[in-house]
Amino acid sequence: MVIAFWICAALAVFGALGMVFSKKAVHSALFVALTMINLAVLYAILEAPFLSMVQIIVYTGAVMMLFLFVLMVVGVDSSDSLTESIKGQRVPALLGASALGVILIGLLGNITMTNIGFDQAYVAYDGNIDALAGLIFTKYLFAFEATSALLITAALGAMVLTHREHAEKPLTQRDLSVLRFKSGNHPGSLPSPGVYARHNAVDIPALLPDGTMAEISVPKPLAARGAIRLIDLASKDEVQALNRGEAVITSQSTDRVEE
Amino acid sequence: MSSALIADITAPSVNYYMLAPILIVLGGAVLSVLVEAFYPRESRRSAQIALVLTTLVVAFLAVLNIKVDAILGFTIVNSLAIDGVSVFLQGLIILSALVGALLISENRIDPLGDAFAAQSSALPGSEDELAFTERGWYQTEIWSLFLFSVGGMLIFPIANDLLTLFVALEVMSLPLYLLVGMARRRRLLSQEAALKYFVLGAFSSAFMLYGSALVYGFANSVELGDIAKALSASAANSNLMLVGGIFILIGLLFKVGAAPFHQWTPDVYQGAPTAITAFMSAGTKVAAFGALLRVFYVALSGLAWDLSAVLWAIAIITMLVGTIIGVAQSDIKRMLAYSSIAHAGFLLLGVIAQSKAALDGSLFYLAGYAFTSLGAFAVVSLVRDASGEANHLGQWAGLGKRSPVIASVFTLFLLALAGIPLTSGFVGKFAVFAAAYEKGLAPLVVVAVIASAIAGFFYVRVIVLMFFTDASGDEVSVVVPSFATAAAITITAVVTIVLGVIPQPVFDLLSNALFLK
Amino acid sequence: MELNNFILLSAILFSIGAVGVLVRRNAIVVFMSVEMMLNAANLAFVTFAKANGSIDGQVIAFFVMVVAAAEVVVGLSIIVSIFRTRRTASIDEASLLKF
Amino acid sequence: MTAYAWLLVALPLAGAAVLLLGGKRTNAWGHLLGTAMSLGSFGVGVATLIEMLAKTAEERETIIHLWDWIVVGTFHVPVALQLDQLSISFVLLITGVGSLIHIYSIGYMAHDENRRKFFAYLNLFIAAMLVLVLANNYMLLYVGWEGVGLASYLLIGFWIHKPSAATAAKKAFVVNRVGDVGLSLAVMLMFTAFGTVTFGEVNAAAESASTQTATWIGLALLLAACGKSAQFPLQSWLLDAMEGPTPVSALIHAATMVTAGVYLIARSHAIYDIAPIAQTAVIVIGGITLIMGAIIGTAKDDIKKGLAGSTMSQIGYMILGVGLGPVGYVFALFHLITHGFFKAGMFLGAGSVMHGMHDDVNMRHYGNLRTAMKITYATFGMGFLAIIGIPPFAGFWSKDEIIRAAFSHSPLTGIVTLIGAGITAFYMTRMMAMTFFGTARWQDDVHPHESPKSMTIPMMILSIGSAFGGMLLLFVANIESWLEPVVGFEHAHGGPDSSVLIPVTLTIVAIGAMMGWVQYAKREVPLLAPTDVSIFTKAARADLYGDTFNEAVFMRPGQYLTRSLVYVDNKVVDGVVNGTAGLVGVVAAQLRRTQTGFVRSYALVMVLGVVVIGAIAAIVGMA
Amino acid sequence: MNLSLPYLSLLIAIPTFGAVFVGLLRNSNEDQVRKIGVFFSLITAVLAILMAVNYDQSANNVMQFVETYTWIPALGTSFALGVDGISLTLILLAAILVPVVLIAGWKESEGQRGSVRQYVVLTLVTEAMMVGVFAATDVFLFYVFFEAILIPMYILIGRFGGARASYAAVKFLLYSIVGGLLMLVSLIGLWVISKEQFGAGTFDWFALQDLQIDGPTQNWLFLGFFIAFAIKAPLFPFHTWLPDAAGEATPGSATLLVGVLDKIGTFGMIRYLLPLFPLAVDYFRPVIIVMCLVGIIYGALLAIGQSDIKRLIAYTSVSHFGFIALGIFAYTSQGLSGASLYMINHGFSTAALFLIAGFMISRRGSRYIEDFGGVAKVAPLLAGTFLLAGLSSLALPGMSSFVSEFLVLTGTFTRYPVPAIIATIGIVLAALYILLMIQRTMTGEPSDEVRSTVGELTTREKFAITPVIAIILVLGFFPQIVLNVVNPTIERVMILVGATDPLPTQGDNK
Repeated sequence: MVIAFWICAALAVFGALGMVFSKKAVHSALFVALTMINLAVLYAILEAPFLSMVQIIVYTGAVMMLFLFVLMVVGVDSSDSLTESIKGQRVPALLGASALGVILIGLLGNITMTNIGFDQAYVAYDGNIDALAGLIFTKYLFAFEATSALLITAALGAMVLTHREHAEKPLTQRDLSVLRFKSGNHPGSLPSPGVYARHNAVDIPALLPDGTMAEISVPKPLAARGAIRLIDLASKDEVQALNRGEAVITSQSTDRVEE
Repeated sequence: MSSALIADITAPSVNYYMLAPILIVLGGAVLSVLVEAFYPRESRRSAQIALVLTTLVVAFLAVLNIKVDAILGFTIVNSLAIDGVSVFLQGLIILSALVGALLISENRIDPLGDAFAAQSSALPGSEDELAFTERGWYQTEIWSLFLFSVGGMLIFPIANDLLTLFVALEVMSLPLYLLVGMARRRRLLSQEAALKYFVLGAFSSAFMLYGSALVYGFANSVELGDIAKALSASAANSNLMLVGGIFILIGLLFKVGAAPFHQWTPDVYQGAPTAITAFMSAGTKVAAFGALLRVFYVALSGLAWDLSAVLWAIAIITMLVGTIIGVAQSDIKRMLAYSSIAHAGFLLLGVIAQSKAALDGSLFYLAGYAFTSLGAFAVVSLVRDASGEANHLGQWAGLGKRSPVIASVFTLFLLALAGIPLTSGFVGKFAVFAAAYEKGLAPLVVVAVIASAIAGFFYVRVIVLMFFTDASGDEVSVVVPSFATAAAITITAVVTIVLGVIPQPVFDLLSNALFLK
Repeated sequence: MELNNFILLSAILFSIGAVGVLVRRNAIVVFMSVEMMLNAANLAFVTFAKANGSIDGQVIAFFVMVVAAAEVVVGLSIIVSIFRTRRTASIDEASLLKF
Repeated sequence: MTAYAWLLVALPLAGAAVLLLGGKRTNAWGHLLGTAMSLGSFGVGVATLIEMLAKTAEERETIIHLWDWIVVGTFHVPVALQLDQLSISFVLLITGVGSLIHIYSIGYMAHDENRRKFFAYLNLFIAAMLVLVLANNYMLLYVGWEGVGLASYLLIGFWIHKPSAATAAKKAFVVNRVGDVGLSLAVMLMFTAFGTVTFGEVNAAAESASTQTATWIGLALLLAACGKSAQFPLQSWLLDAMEGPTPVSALIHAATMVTAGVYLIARSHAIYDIAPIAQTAVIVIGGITLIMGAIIGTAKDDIKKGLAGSTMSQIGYMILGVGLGPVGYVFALFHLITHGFFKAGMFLGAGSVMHGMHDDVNMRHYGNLRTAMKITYATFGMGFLAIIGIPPFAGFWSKDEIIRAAFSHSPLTGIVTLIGAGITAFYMTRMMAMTFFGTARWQDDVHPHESPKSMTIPMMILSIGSAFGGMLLLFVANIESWLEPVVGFEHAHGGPDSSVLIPVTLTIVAIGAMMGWVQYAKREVPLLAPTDVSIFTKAARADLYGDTFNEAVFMRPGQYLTRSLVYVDNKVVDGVVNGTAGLVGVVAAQLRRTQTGFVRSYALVMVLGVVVIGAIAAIVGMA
Repeated sequence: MNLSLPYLSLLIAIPTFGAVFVGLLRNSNEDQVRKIGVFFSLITAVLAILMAVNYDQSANNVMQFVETYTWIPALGTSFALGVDGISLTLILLAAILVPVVLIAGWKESEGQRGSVRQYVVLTLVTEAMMVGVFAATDVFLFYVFFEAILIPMYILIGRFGGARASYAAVKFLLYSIVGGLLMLVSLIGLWVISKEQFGAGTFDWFALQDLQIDGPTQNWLFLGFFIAFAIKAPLFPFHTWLPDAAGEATPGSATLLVGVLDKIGTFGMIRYLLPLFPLAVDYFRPVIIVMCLVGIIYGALLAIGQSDIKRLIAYTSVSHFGFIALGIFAYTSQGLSGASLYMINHGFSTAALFLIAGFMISRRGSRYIEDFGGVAKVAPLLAGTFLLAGLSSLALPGMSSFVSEFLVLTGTFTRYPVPAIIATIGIVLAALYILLMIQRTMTGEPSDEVRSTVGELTTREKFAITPVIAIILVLGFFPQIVLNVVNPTIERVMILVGATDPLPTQGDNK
């Protein structure tokens, strides 16, 4: 047991330190989980099996999952710089916290502690869980009831802050397609530009099967800038030939900017 | 697990009369959640308001019932103590909550709606938010949260064990953290305030919890009475008890806004929607001081000597920090926040003094301060420009000319805060200082007086701005509020004067306000 | 087995948690640190329960876990809502309110 | 009539009140009312005197208790009038000379638009002066004392638009106030020592008083007398006071008010009789002023200032006289009365001259006026003879007695009075010569003419007083035995015999007069005062540097002090207050920076707070 | 006429009612408002005079017209009123000055930040509180009025004053608040001691006199009260608020402030410091007397150095308050009676000075001495009354202030000759500051501006100022009217503090 304590204690402290010193929040979360699990073991050592399990379920299972979940929202990969940005924070912080630790350890280190154990406490009950239940539903009944208020608040709070309600009912797939077609222009995809270019270029409109140019195929920004390169209309025959597969593109065709 | 054994767990006797105020409020909160879920959106807001006001009124009647029938004692295996102090504080909290509810229900002064974001989850400035606003939606969940918080406040000062105390603290605080972050305007600030309040609140409650653990280790119980017994039984001062006691105090001092645990106060008071600030400044202060008084008087009186140096230091620092930094403020809400810190310092005198007179004084002080503070913030919410509240002091210049009534009422509140006679603030201050002096705290009283003088400076400055300075060019106006805010301001102003002129009825009420030990 | 060691461990964890709150900028990590402090308190409760031979400590620890869970929910939703607005989880960014 | 003695004061007071409150409505007859009131008062005085004469010397003192003025604890001050030989003498002098000057003023002020106000002030003065001499206690005397000061202030500054007049008025009042401090200190001392402030009780108690107390009281009273009677070192206001209309100079600054100091000391004779140091101080002050005034008189070209210097000097005689004790009281008072006649007469004469010379006061512009103003010349001449002490004119009798008494005290005082007599003869002859003899040095546009009857008749009456007053008082009224019950009287012993003294005195006077005549009647008097003169002349022209001294020692340091105190009050006393506020502001601005806006730093503060608290608790716990 | 009315309550209630009435008036023009205000203040004045007539000078009871109503038993305080000779005269002073001020300052509330209505309301409220502060026989009640009166006065200064009015008002308020708070500490101390000694805390003035307080405690408690009173009075070096406040306030408000309100300080010294802390008074007396002396001379010198008429008058008051306090702490019946009388006289003479200065200032539109000159020529009556007021201020015999000043000096001299001698310097300086001001403003040739702006007193102004001047003159010759009322009270104070007048030394060596 002693060995188990030392191992768990070491791991717990390691986890805690890891939490503080990891660059990535995700790592911190995992370190916390490590500490939690070790604490669960320690609870078991301290003859608190129920708590041990609850610790794993609630903390490691639920709470830490929640943390991870939020971390995913925030961005798992984001890593913090560990350099301090507030002037005069880090050194006093470390000093202060160390002093806190020193004071705590100094004052608590030499307290005399008995080790009575739970035999007496369990006399009226059938073990740990019953004993807990006995207290929860009698002595701490009010606190128990009050925690329900806490849980409702939590649920409400989460909803209020993060649940996105919409001002209108969201549109279904069907509504969307109806809308699309109702507008009447190009329900489908637009032709790609540069189809008949001599060299592949987005600024040259596609030609429709009848040889006319489909200026709509050129991206709007280019059109707006007037950067469309129109195809030489004189080569219409050539196009048709091409269509028929009778001609190849020769080099004498010249690029022309729209007149 | 045998069924026989479960039957062995005898259900604790519950005196429902004693619990009635709490149960009514929490029940109302649950009802409010149900309303939220099932009531049509259009009439939800009015339903919520009606529900909340009804709940609070009924709860107040329940408190009166306790008072009138003198149903006093511990209940649910000593986890709650219903005594004279409890009744007074609960009544006070419910009344503050009523006034607070009136303020929260205000939706006339802002053309866009009430003080809360139409949908807190919508991004500030997003199309969603605009859509919500245009539709005139309200975030009606605030009412449930509000009632939960009131419930927590009702439990907090009557909790007779550290666990209940801790839970009550959280029940009270969690909804507030949320409410603070839900302002309609200046949402970045509001959210920031929520985050700060939350992080620091959690931090402080960790201290308090750890302290509870240590005290539990010492006394083998978390009941306040047991702790006191253990303290008197143990010959030597135990480090456990000392550290534990200090840590618990820290948690409570944080809530009351005592230095050096005060720094959340100005930021949160400024960032929160003003109606919530008003409610917090009154309700939280009352509840937290109630708890502080109870813990200190009932459980830790044996430590009083060991803690006296600490508490003296804290009281002095709190008074000076509150008043001195208050001098440099240019935002009216921050200024009032610092004023609240200073008042916490004054009230600490009542805590330290540990006597019946000090208790009476502190409770009276709380009553006076609660209403004055509510009223002051209510007035703050009325002074607006195009972008919302005009909180910068410069914008208050010349207010006396534009709206003499409101400026006069605000002056009344400021004078009460400054402790000028014929206002509640003076009687409270007098009672507390007298009690403290009586217990040999004359030096603290002198510091308090110096602090009051410094504080007078910044209260007076506002009066000067309002009445003696010509308005700047800003388009600041005092909005004509709805009945609710008007009623709230009227009530608080009247109470402020009445408590100042004829305080005796309240002292009569307090005559049997004692802690059950 | 020295129960004192458990208390020391809890003190150390509590202090490390405090360090975390003070030095980390990521709000979520800060919050984890607070949880660490709560856990340290829990450990103390459980230890004292054993030392004193009363089960109350365990019950309280249980309550603390529930409360902590609720707190986490609220805290994280606040953090998320801020993140949505500001696209950052750095707690230092929330410093408009000052002086 | 004694029972109606309050009318003495009430009549002129009523006159003043009617004239002041009545405003312009009383313009037409105001001067007449004023004169009538003064005359009425004189009439009451005469009636009272007649009544008094019917009584025996012991019964002549009557106290008329009017009402209780101040009663606090043992401090009991009535408003009561004391009628006795001394006060009635003053009453008659005041109302008599006063009435003459009222009459004179009707003509003198005929063209002044504020003549009514002038008469109101004159009435006020008469009333105050009568309160002064009739009071039966020092407190009530104080009322008259400052009352005449007020009247003097108002009358000196009567031509209020003249800045010099306003300044002179203020100066007179303030310097008098310095003297008044002496009076108030004396009253306080008396009350502290004797528990009373009435003349009778004080004088009675003084017999058993310690020398020290009496000395202090005597010195304090002397200070008061110095202020009111323009004695060194508070003499400087009198010369400036000549800014007032000439009747004022005659009445207040020659005949009556300035002699109040003499009256005060005489009244307090019981104190001085047991306080030799105080007496000596009185003699020294009187002697110094006697010489000083005379010297100043020798150098003045302004006829009024010359007369003012002379007044100082003559009062110096009186003060010296009362300082001599019982041998001097009566003669000082005697001289006071004769001086009242001849000096008032000369002032009125000066006024008459000025009247004829377009208000020019510079004697260098006069000369040979005896041809143009015969009556004035004659009356002034009478006064001249009286003041230099030519027998049998009034001044001779009174001055001679003082000189004799002075010699009986010590040769030094005697010699001082003799020198004074010589200088007096010099400067008066100079004045006489420059004004009425020699060549006419008038400006072209000036046509000297005699004054109207209303002015000349009072002058004539006064000149009669100057001529025969001395003999009348000494031989007919027997002033020695008349005043003896009040102030006591002793014949002078020791010193040279009068058969020696009178010739010596007259010789010295003759030398002085000769020198004056030679220099100013026989030689040409330059129109502009020569500048290449001896330092003595310069000093005399500068009033022996009295003002220079005051300016250097009091005024400039005072102004500097005042200015620096204003600075100190604004910057230091107020600065401490504002500085405290500022300090709070600065501290606040600094402390405010601790609210960094960073949650973590708040948490840090909390942790540090916990640490400190823990440390304190640990230390306290261990202790 | 012997009506047994609750005079004191009525004296508080009538102005209060008047204030409410005026405040609630609608649709009335400014003149009506003022007339109603004057009406109420006149009723108050008449009632106060009636009370004074009914006051029994020979009675042995300490307080008359006593009224006691339960107020806050928890704090041992009740709404207890009563007057002794001193408070009676001060209430009379207040009641007479308020209508005078309202009439004299008819126009001065116009064109200000605040409205005429506010001015009248605040003045009446101030009056009610002044009565309260003088009539309270419960220390707590006294304190309440003492502090509460700041508010209307503060607004009167700040909203109706000159360019720097708000600075002055704030300074006044902060000074007073600081003093008040220090006094609060002492008040609490007294209460606590009474609780220890009587079992229940009380603020009853009579009961508190029976307390046995040891020396050091007395000293501390004394300081709290004394500083508050010294600020109010104001004594050097707590005076710097006064020139600002009185300089910036309207002449009417300045009159009330300096003439009546500041008397609370000196009144408090007699009423509270002497009976309650006799040991401390003994202990601190040397220091206080030095403070008074410095104040007398310092105030006078500063008055000489002023260029602003109203500030000058304010500084003269610093000097006068030095005299008053000197008289109080001399501990002789002459000193105390003189000080009490001084309070009344100073009230009237300062009123005259401020009001007439106000007439001048409002005509010329300037407070600076240099802007005047030659006023006597264009407005002789104005000049004459101003001179009269000035003479009253410099304590010319025949004026009321002479009697009081001399009593103070004599009373001081019998116990403390040297301080009294030093104080007499103040007499000389008084002549200087008043006459310098008169010379600079009244004499000489008037400038064109003066000629065109400064006119003679109007009928209303004459009407307002006449009673004040009449009182000054009448009390100069018949001070016994007041002294008869004050003396029994002073005798009682002397007995309370165990002081006796020094006996005449009969010329023994001193």
